[in-house]
Amino acid sequence: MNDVLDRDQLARLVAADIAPGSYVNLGIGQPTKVSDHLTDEQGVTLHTENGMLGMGPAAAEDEIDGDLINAGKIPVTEQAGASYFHHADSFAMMRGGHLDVCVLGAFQVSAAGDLANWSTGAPGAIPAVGGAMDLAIGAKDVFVMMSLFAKDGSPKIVPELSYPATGLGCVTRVYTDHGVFLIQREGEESHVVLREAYGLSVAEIQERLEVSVVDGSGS
Amino acid sequence: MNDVLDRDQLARLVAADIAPGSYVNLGIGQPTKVSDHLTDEQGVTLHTENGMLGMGPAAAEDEIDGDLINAGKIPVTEQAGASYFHHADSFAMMRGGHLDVCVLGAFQVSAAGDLANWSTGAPGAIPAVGGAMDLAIGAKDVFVMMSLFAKDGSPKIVPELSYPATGLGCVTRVYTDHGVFLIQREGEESHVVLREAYGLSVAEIQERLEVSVVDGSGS
Amino acid sequence: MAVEIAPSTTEAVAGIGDGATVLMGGFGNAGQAHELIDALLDSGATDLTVVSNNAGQGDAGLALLVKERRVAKVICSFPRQSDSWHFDEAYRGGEIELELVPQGNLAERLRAAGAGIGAFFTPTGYGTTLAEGKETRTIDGRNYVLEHPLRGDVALIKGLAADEQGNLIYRKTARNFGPVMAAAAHRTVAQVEQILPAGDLDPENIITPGIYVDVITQVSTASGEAAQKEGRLR
Amino acid sequence: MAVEIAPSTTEAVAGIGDGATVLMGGFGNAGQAHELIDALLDSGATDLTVVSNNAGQGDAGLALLVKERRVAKVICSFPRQSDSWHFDEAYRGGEIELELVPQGNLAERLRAAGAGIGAFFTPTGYGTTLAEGKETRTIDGRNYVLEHPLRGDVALIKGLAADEQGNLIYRKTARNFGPVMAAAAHRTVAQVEQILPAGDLDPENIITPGIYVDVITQVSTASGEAAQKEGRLR
Repeated sequence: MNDVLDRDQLARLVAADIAPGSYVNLGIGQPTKVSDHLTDEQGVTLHTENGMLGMGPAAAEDEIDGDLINAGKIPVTEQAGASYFHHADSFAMMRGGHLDVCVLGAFQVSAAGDLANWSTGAPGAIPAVGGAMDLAIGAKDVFVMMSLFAKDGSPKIVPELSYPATGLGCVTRVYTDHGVFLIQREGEESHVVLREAYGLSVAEIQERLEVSVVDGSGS
Repeated sequence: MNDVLDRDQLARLVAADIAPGSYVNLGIGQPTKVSDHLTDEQGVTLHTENGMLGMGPAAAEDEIDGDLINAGKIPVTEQAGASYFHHADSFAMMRGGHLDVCVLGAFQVSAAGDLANWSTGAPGAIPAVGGAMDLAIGAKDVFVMMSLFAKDGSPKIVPELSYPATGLGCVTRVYTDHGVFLIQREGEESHVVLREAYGLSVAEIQERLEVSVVDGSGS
Repeated sequence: MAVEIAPSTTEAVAGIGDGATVLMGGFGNAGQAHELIDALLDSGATDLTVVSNNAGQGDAGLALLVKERRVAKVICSFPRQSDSWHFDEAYRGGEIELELVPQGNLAERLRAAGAGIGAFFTPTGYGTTLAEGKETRTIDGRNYVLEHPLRGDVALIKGLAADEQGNLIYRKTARNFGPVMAAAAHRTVAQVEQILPAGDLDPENIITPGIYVDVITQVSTASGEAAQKEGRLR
Repeated sequence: MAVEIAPSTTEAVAGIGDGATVLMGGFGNAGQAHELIDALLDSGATDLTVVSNNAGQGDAGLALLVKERRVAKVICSFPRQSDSWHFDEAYRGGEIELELVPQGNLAERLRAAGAGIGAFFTPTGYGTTLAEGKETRTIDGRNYVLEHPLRGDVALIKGLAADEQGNLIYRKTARNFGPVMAAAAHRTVAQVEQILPAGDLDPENIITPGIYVDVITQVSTASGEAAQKEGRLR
């Protein structure tokens, strides 16, 4: 059996699945690592929702410029062919479905592709949403990167979200330590297909999820 | 009694009524003449809805540039401090109420400030609206320039439009050969005030209009 | 996806099928992609819906498409012009459908299509025959009409220059509908005077980011000459 | 009306009354009009509604306005940050009202205010707690929430340079909310690194036309230094 995927391997898998020439937004946190595995040949253009296409890697010490930051407020760099635009234009670009892929972290994803990643719903917590809800509906494909199980062992791919929703029916793939789940919608129905299992067998994963999983490893 | 105002005098009156520093859109036809009477000291900035602020006079023969035209498709020039923008931004500027004054021609204006200037409603005519409806609601003040009476002698300031409307309750002043009419709205009511009469007495004008006119010449 | 550099206008417009909705940039002649429209004429595509400010002028471009009865419907603000004889004839003969849209609503409906807005309330046209049958609403004392997005299968636009990533700049009032149409169409084809290496356009001054552009092709027109004269292009 | 050139930030923000709705540009520190906000702090204006992406960071600007309980309500997308302690305390104490808006809806609501749009249907937030109680509609099979414009009495923004007509350019990702806030506010105050003669900014590259700007004032910050280093400003 394959070992579980570590974060770096997962980032590599996501990067390999991004079609050449794609326009991509990488969410804050784990998804940021995907950029380390994108090759020059892929010619991927990175979008940051605070107003830029053609974002380059994080700025080195001597490149830091307070006016050139990403959505996580980290100083970044500019690539040849970059462009700047204002916030309304930037979110119009996402909402209008022009980006090919968004990669996001999550607390939970439902079998129908509903996403929860903005709030734990804990009473007393100060809510903050940022661009999470815009990103959730902001690309042709929305990829999630997360562990398949929470620290308490409960699965994070669920029949129905128990955390507050960020967006409904928006996730198309979930990249987890135990493998990549494709969420395939046909009309009102959706199927969760596991591309290949890591660390656990497909049967073991099925046993621990309340969502029925189609074994896609042969296809 | 004053003589009737000719078109040039009317254009001069309108120009004199435009506050210094105003942003102004001059409609096609008669309103274009207003620009001849704007002084440098007034510092008025002209908008053309096809995407420009800071429009200068019509282009001289050797200045003609096919990429620099006004809304009437006439080659124009660019003034220092001009800016270009796309059509959605240009009409957002109008609709958002940022222009101070629009000056338009008209077939009819109602006592409530309704404007008819885009269609005679003649059967079989090919309709064309252009920016007329956007201009009608596109400024803090909408000034109309027209003759007070049609060729058949019928008044063009009317209780209710008989021509198809371009916009409702939008006109604030009507500059005519017989004087300037202010349309003053208070809640649901509106009053038509004649600032000064030309060519006819206030009483004669009142007699020929079906709209009641307040004599504002003393105020 | 990465922008395609087409070697000719013929190849640039290849694949526009019968029945397509085509967004055509331009206001009068400024910014009109004349050479792309000519190539569309040659391509034989028919039964088109054309979205454009005008409905063709003289005996060129869109007017010829209309003359040949290849346009089933025009969505525009100002079809009637001194030289719109081909449209006039088709319209009077009942051989072309016309959807008349106030110019600002036309621009905003295109913008909505590109921006993922489902519908919007606009004050323009309220109380007029062009709003008949449309939903209305009073919001904060002002009256509005509900308008819906206007999407295209393809947009044919004209820019001044592109870089190899499809980023576009325009020239003066020829910018007009180009940027909103580029975002509103599934596939955007732009003719430009020059195609520059990536990095040659200042990122601060790009008007249409390459994400909205699918095909670029180089066509020389008077716009390029004028830009060279003023030093804006080399 | 013609733009006013204020000799100091104090004079630039004069007249902002108690109870005003203030739009504050910036995303993080980029594009934030720190010096204008400091002047607002000194002005004593209170009972403010602030529209901004964040709700104040550290012990500066908006955070100090919040600390002094001069802000009655914040409309923002992301109040909670590692250094938002003054907001956190006011919020937990029930001393500040919070309207949480997804970032793109915030930008689009500001854009709608400037563009004369009465309301718009957006897909963002549909089916979430942030859309509770709001009108929804399915259009062409997609679900939308109706959102309304967000207007300001005044906007405090930061540009890179202005000309004497109030035309503005920005720098890199510091552009962010500036252009939409300038159009959404009744009165727009911009701090810029340099004020240039009319004609010194290329008409093709102006981001915010002067029609949206009421007051400009010159303030030197690191942005100006960086722009000089790269040759964008003299």
